[in-house]
Amino acid sequence: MTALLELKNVGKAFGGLKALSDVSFSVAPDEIFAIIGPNGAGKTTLFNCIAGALAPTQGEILFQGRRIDGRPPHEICAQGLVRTFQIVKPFRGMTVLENVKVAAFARHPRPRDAEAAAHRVLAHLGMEAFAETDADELNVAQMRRLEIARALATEPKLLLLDEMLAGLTPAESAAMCDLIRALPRQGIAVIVVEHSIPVVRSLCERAVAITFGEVLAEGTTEEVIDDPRVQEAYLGRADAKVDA
Amino acid sequence: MSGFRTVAIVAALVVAAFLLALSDRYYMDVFILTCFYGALAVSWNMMAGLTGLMSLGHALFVGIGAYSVAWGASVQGWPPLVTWPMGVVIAVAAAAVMGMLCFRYGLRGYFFAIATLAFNEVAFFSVSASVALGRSDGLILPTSSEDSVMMLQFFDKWPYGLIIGTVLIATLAIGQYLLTSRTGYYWRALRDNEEAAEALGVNARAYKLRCFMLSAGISAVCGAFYANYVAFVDPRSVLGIDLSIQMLVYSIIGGMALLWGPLLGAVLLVPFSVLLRNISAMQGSEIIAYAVLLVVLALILPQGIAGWLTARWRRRKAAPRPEGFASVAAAEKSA
Amino acid sequence: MTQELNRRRLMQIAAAATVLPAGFAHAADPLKVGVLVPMTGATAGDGARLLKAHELAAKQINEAGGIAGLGGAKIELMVADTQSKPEVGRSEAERLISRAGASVLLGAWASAVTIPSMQVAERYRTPFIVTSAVTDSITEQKLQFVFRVSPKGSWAAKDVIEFIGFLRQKGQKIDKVALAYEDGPFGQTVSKGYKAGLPEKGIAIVAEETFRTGSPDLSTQAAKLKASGADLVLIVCYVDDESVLLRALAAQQYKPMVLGYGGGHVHPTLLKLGPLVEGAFGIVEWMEDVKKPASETFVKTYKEAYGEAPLSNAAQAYASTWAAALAADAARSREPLAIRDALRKLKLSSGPASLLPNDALAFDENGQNIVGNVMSQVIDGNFVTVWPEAVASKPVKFLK
Amino acid sequence: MTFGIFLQAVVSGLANASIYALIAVGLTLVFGVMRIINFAHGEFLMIAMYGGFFAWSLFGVDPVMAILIVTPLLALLGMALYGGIVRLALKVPEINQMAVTLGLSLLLQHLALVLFSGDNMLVTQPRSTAGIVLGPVVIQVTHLIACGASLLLLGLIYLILRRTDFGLVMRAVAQSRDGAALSGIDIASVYKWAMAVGVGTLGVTGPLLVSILYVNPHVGALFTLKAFVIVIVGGLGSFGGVLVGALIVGLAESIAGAWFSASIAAAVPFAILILVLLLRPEGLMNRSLAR
Repeated sequence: MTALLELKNVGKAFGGLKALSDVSFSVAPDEIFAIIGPNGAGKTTLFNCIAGALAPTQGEILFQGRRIDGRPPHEICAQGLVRTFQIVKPFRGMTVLENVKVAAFARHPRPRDAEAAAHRVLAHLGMEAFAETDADELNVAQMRRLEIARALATEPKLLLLDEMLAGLTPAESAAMCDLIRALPRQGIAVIVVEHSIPVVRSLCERAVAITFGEVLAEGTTEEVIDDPRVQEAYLGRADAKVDA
Repeated sequence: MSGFRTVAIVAALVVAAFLLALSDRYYMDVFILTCFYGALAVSWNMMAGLTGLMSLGHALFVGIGAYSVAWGASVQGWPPLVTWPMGVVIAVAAAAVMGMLCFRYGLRGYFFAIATLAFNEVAFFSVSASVALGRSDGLILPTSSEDSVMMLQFFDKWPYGLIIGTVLIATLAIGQYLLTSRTGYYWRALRDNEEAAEALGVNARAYKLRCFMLSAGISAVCGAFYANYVAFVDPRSVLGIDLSIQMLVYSIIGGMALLWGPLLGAVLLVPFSVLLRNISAMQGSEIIAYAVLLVVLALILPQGIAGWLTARWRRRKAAPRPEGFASVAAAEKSA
Repeated sequence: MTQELNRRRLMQIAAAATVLPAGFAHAADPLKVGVLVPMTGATAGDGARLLKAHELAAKQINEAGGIAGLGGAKIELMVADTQSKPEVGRSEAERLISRAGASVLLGAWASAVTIPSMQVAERYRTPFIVTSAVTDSITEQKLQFVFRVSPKGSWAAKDVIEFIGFLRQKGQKIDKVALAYEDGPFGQTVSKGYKAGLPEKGIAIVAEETFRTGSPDLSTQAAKLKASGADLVLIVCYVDDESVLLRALAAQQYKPMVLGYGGGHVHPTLLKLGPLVEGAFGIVEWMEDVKKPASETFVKTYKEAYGEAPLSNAAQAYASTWAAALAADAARSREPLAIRDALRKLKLSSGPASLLPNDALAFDENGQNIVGNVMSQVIDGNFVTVWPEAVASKPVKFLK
Repeated sequence: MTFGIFLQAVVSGLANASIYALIAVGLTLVFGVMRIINFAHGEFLMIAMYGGFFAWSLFGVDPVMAILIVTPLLALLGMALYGGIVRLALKVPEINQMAVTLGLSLLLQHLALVLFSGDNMLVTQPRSTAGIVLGPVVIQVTHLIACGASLLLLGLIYLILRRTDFGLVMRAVAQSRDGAALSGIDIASVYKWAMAVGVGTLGVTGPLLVSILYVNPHVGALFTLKAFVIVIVGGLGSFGGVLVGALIVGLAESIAGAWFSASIAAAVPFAILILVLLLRPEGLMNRSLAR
């Protein structure tokens, strides 16, 4: 199996502060992979390094065998790796269709083609009815869905999802999970950063756990979650937080 | 493609106004000034309203265009055929350099505005000190009593109206073409959320630069026109901050989210100030009225008059609002 | 396009048709005179003063029975605010001529506004009398319809040279001259004349200091002027910055002779500086105490009307208004072309328009009034004319 | 240029810098707290200068004493500005905020033109021409007073910000509006007071500056841009940055003016600004860029 994405000893320091060190793992072309860890473990930093928002200070990131670390986000997107944002960032001055069209332009330079592609994605996600709605008028769940729609419209090989379920109702979460679960069949691998252990268990085949910017465990989801060190780091801190 | 229809309507209105103004030289003068400021404001707003780059130094590009023509005509005897393209090339190059410097460090908002203002001021004071460019006295373009197409000298005003009207319509057409193309979508995406746009494959620096260069080029054309029309340039009138502020004012009042919003601002305000000048003898009453209008509109009508009009129009013929997410999710489940 | 041509021909015919009745215009039809002045912007105060003088002249003309050559027609001033902006001046000139039907234009204070405005008039073949702009090139364009009452800026150098000779004759030591000016249109224009003219006559300029308007501190410039050891400092700027400069010179305990330029210097605000400006010279186009009958009458009526003393630009505005009326009177016509021809032949050695310090108000083939400047001096807290001796009201007072 | 002249240029630059700092400190305070750039700042300076002038010409009050009257008036004006306009401006996009304060600046200039005419007004006192000679250098007494006042005022504001509850609240809001609101701070009232202090500082500057310079309706605009340059060079919202920025701009301008023409010298602060924006966009004294 050749890895779709491979991280080799990735590190990131802000000034003297080390946010990530020696992170290595790989993701296969047809899997749903999870990055888990307590708050402040460096998940988002790692995520930003992969997506190109931050340049790692150490190590290599390979996507389809090519180095992408330090490349700007738009180039990474062009290679087929796209991300969503935990805090949704719709283009508020545009309609839903226009939002998706922006992303579709990454593969279809001609406006007519891009529009057709955008319609296909919206139809696929069941959002066709919103096409002409202003993005600004959507509710949280709809905006999350729009994030995914935009990401899919870039026709990626790997989709990075950052806390897609935060703030959704159980029904909305379930719908979102179904959506994600269907992606590998369409040839799209997924990396999720997720807080909820049950969700990770139900969605992902493999996972990596990090804490204090270092890899704690990597393997199948069950292995990683059941690893006592992960339990301690993750749940221990979570408990402490509840107490506080 | 309702955008093109709108531009076609606007273009038809411009042509109609031109034809009406043919009857009277003074009306033609008002028409010309309105088109001049309109085209400038539209080009400024391509940056501010469509791409989210607020420039306070746009007079720099007007000045480059105007001084290229004035210097070419008065010092070298070059015709507009040479000096107009020269001005545009210099302005576009200047915008490219400024843009590369500013965007490299991600300057935005107030910081970008003040940076462009600073470039403008450096140019203003440099021209004020430059003997070759006539220092603060400015340059007078040679005039003759004969009309000359080569030197863009006409006794009648309508040729000037024709030129600037064409510039305005071309500006709108280019703008509308780009808006419906990938470039326009990328610009608006950058305006709304740069980070998200980049993640979706938009090369932010390249597209912002492209916008800056286009806008500078159009402003330089307007500046070149100004030099030929007024036949006199000096630092205060073509490099002064007042000019940049005027572009901002027309855009704010007209509406920045739409291509033709700033033109509406110019159409309302240029004749408005002419009118006030005619009816009022009180010192500065025109500017006072203008300033009050600006403050009030910027506060209560942030989307501008054009934005307010289209919002009303859309609301009137709005489709019934789509239902919530739950029903969509349900539909998906059953599918 | 043919339609367009037809239109134009139609308009020409229409225009020709209106020309004839104009010749038989009713006596009550006034002579329309367009006045371009800044009423907003930084020079609004000056614009207001100019306007007072224009209005005073118009009132006098009308009260004296109007323009005889036009059957007693009144003069009507149509005032337009240029906002001190070239394109507004241009546009207003356009309006005054083509809409309001002005037969002649007066104005427009600053050179930057005057130049584009007068070019409009030239193209409309309507006379434009420049009241106070000093940029040389205004009457060097070979324009056929532009006349100027005020002297060229560079002529100041000639007068300064003569005045320096006069002072030397009186036993004053003036070996070194320094120049200090505001680095804007006004200062740059006049100083250019000084820099070209003085060295030609063997007067060395030993220092050249510039500043921009609004500098709170001019100590460095003052120190450099002092270090140059100049006996005479020529200052070209508006009264605001001159006050800052004079204070800085005083703080340096440097007391050269100073010679300020124009209405920017001979300005009531300057007198507020008290002892600091006592003895200071100024070169100016006109002074209220110029010994000429026309001048004395003007000052008296102006003070009666407005309760303040007129400045030099007011005299020019006044003269230009009279010149326009007298030209129309001589031409017996409201036609711009006829008035232009009459302006060319005008030679006013007496009467209200002759208040400026030359023998007669007359325009040469370039439309330029050959007029010199006078020298003022602050004596006992007042501006008085001290040179040329023919029009001086007091002799020069020497402090050392 | 001799060494003596150079020293004079340095001293002159310092004198200018102290005045610039007095003007810029209010601007940066307002920006720091509420993230709004006030393009009408110079017009409030102009109002304060008229205040100082009329206190002197009508009531014979020395400009230094007039500070005591003008400052509270300007602070009140600042509050009115907040209540009437800025409060609303905070709800519209940045570019509209810019338009609002630009419009206000035009409005105030032309109202002043109607009220006071375009003429310059001067304060003349015996000390306006007095200078203190220190070797090759002369310092004008009025400038020395402005320098002293500048240092005093900056010190006072520093103490208020660092040592009082009011200052603490102000800094808290500057750092995080939402955080401060969550901990029960009345944001609107903090804004109101920030505006009062920001505009109020001009009540000190105005009377001092009018005794050095002159006042006309457009005089404030001469300083607005310079004040922007200073606060950005120093770091927007940074208190120490104002001092650093004012020193750099004042000295550079003055020394360049001794060497070159005034137009070139006038371009220097803007050239410095460009350099700073390109090399260190957060300003010289700021650690984090407020985006």
